[in-house]
Amino acid sequence: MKAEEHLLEVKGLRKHFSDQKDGPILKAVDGVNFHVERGETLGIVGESGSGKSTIAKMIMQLEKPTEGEILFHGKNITSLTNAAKRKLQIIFQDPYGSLNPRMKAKDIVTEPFFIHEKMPKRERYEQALKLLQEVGLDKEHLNRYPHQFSGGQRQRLSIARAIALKPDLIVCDEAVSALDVSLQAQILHLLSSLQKTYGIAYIFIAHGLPAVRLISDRIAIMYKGEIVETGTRDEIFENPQHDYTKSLLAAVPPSHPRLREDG
Amino acid sequence: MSKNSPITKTFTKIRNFTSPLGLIGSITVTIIVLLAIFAPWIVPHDPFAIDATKRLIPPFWVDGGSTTYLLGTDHVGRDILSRLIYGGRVSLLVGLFSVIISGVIGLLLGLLAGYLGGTWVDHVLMRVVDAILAIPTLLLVLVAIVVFEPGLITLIVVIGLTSWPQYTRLVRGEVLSVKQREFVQLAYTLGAPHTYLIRRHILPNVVSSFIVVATIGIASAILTESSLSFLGLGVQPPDITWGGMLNDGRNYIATSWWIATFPGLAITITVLAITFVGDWFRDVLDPRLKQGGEGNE
Amino acid sequence: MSEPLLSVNNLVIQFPARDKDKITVVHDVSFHVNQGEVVAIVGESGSGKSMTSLAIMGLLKSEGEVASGAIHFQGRNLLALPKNERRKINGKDMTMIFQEPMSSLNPMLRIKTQIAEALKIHHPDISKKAIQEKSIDLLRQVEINNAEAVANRFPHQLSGGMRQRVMIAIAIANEPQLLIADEPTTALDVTIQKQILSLIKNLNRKNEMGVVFITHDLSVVADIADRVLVMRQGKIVEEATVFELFDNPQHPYTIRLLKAMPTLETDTDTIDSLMDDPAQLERLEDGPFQTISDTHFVRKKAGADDEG
Amino acid sequence: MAFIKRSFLQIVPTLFILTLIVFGLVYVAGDPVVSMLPENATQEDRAVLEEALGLNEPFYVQYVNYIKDLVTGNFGQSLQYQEPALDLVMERFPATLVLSLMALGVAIVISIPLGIFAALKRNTVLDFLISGVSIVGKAMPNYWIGIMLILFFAVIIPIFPVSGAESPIHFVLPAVTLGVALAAEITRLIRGSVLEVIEQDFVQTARSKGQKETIVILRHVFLNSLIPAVTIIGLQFPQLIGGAIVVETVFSWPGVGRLLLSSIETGDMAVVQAIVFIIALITIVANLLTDAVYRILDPRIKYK
Repeated sequence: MKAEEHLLEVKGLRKHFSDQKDGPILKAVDGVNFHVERGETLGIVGESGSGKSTIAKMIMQLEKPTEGEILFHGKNITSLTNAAKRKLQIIFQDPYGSLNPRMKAKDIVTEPFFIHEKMPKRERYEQALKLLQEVGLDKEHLNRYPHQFSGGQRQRLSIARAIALKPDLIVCDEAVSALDVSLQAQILHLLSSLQKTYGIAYIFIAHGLPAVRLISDRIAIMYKGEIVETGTRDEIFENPQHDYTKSLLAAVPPSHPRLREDG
Repeated sequence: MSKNSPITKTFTKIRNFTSPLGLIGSITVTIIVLLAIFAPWIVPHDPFAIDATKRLIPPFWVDGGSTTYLLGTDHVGRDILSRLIYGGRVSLLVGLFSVIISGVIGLLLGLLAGYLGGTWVDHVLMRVVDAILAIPTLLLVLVAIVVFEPGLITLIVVIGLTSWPQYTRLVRGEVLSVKQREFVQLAYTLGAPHTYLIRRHILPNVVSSFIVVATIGIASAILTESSLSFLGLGVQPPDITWGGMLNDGRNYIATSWWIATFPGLAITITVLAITFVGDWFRDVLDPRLKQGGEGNE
Repeated sequence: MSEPLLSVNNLVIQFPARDKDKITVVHDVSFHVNQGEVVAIVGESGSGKSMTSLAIMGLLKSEGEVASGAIHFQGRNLLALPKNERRKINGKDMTMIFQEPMSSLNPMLRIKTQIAEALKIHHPDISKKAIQEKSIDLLRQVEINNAEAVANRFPHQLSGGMRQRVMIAIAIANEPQLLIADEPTTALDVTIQKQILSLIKNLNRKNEMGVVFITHDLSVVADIADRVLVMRQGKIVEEATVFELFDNPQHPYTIRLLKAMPTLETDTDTIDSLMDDPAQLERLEDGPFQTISDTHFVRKKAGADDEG
Repeated sequence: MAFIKRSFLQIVPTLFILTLIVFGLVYVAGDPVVSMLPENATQEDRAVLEEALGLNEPFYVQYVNYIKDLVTGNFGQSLQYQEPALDLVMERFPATLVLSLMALGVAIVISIPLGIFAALKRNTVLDFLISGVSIVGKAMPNYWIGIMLILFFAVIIPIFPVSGAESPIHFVLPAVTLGVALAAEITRLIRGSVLEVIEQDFVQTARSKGQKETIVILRHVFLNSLIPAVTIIGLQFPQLIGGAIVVETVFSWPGVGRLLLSSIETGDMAVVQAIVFIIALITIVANLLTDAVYRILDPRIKYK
């Protein structure tokens, strides 16, 4: 198989932190391999401290790996041109922190365009409107500031910005975890319909199995910096192999009181 | 009037942006500034005119006072009210211009240190800041006065050049925290150039707390100036300063309390008013208080 | 039937607003909790569920106030009790644990000091030795193995799950009749959540302790509750036993919450059907309570414009 | 141990920069020689003296010599008094330090209860009164406060002496004068931090245990809100000493303030340098102490 066949490929990725020079080393990510294909969703599940968010940061080049490489379209991400970088986007957990409180919605969603080149006002307006409508927002929202949106709307805004450049891959780092359940469902739906329309691939990082199950084609289970199990959705849920996967599944609360462990 | 008429809207806007203290503060500051600008045309008497026959006249409401000299006269017979109006000029000039100097230096170095947080540039700058902050501002200014002749320009430059570290420290801290925010990281992942990140994301989120502190910095500079003038090391006579007037009056405190009392009040009121304006800026500049609150799903 | 342990009648909680009108955050809420029963209050953020629980504990922050209604606990009207009488109930007969185990312990005091405080308040004459023994015993009850070591630590030296165990140990120090748990597992990882839930269930059974369990997560409700109250915008919209609620939900909001509940059984192809028009829900009008069964009530739109 | 090492690593560069600043100012200030020689001195006399003092050396050599002297405690000779500068300063410095510490004490004693009280009675008349007074307290120039206190408590109602430092009663007016601004600052700070702490979950936990409100406030709220206050006291200490210089002149306090002023007027740079250096040193020590107190108070740091 040629390297280009994977949209994103992660090889032997490690990230070790240490507070002081001779201090203890924290192995946040310790030898991780995975790949993502075009148009698919890879779920990464792990509890707090498992290293899943560190992986997201390394993919986005917000952290430097201690070891290993990340290939996007077959090229090492450190060698990507700005144009190629645009095809890689991220959505964060906290929609409030990821929106500049002093920018209006229209400027936020079109920011990816005008960072590098000037854009006529009129065109920017049209682009902004199109993007907002695509995520279920409207004209009236164009001139609002982030604090004037509700939590779910803010996450829609983040999504609008992420899809502005028609990316090939979006890393969703706990993108729905901070939302109420009914909003989670809506955002998941939005993500999956955008995937159908544009063929975007997702890396969907979450700590909860149920949400990951709804949207992922394949799932990787992380534990203490390592991927302990990878498989298709059905493999993971129907036939988990690793003990940790099993215990995660067992810890998910029942969907009906009839299914309580203690009856 | 309809709820959406432009007048109602404007009115509501003003009301939302105005705290009572902010309003009092800005009106007071405006009055003080106007008095200072138009001092030569307003003053009831020549503030420099010495008249031995009119020494130590008390304010008009005290026995022996007269409405000719509303706030009385000093030990050489000069009209206190007129001198107060003139004294505001020095205080405001020093306050404003020294903060422009220290603010610009502080803001730029703060941006630099914060943006390059953790690098040697940051470390060196912060050690310099620590060292300067370890010396009382007043002492630093005093020493610098020895080097340069006391006077208005010296005062402005010296206060300006010694009080920037507080802004650097503040701005650096804010930049460090804004830099961690995800929207900056996002722009960074898009390959945004440094100038863009600073201009578009960092500066707008730092500038409001900077303006608040710089405004209050004007008040501190006025206090420093008045202390120096009080010690006789500020702007020199015959130029009039509130601190200098206070110094004149302290020896007469037992007999003619008004000489030292009114300049002190003038300083206090000016500093208070500027502080109120600064606090008011804090609210006005917060984007979360702009145009309504939370949206609905 | 004997008197319920806790009964809340027509509770209204208000907050002052910038304009002169007060904001009502809890409207006319009534429910009861029997001895040894787990009652879950479910709702999304802003539904008033936490306010209700704080009102029961008498812990509403300065501005919020109970505008009307009554709260009876063990036959006494809590709202009518003088302050120091009211205080004697807290920590002894009824206690509370909170969502953020990070912030619900005093960062400056050792664990043992914080447990001892709970004991000493209600038993001023207790000996040092008794406190020590009892503290260790409590930590063991919440399944902390190295109890002696943990007792000597500061909160920041413990993991989130451990801190929540310590909170529970403090809560049960005086064997209370009622435990109010405000989203106690929301901040925890699922594997830890499971342990904490089973710990609360065990204590409930062993000590016949009534539990008010506040959560936004219906699957947690399915795991722990006997009865359920669904709250929305400060009102109870549906009340039922946990089986009735899951088998026969009546209120559109409940149905929607159940549908949106992420579970391991949801058909993954139904993700599209989860997307209903949010505006539709806004239009829902809550009517007066209708009785579905002896234990199942629902507010449903009956006439046109009942509620304000 | 790590703490001491880290502090040391911070102090050394700070001290280095400090010496650069102080020496730089003196260097720019120019020629002490002029004031040391008789008026009829010749060019040769001048050169001889410059040679003797090392003033014809380049900047960095002079600086190195200066540092060497500093390390041995030699701040040079006072021109005015013909005595070692350090001795002159050390003779008067204790009085300044005592005044500053007294003011600090006054500030703490006044502000902590007021700050807590204002926070607990938030948005009541009492709160507005306390907050108002503290804002005004910060706006008043301290020497004016001193003069006004003299007016009220020494002239109108003569109960306190106006100058000198002979007995405890002499301390009252100067210490209050100097302490007002700091008290105002700490009051505002304590009020703010109590308001913040009081909203935290662990305070609710204490109440849910059935703890008495007064104990909740003292044990849980107050202790936790003290931490930011400690930091600000450390940061404000240099300003306090700076203020002392002015206040000393108002009350004829026998501290370092008047020595400084007369040295500035006569251009007695050795004394000025010694004063600046000692005050900066005291500030650094104060900051270290603050850091240590902070560590003792907050177990989160101690056990890291």
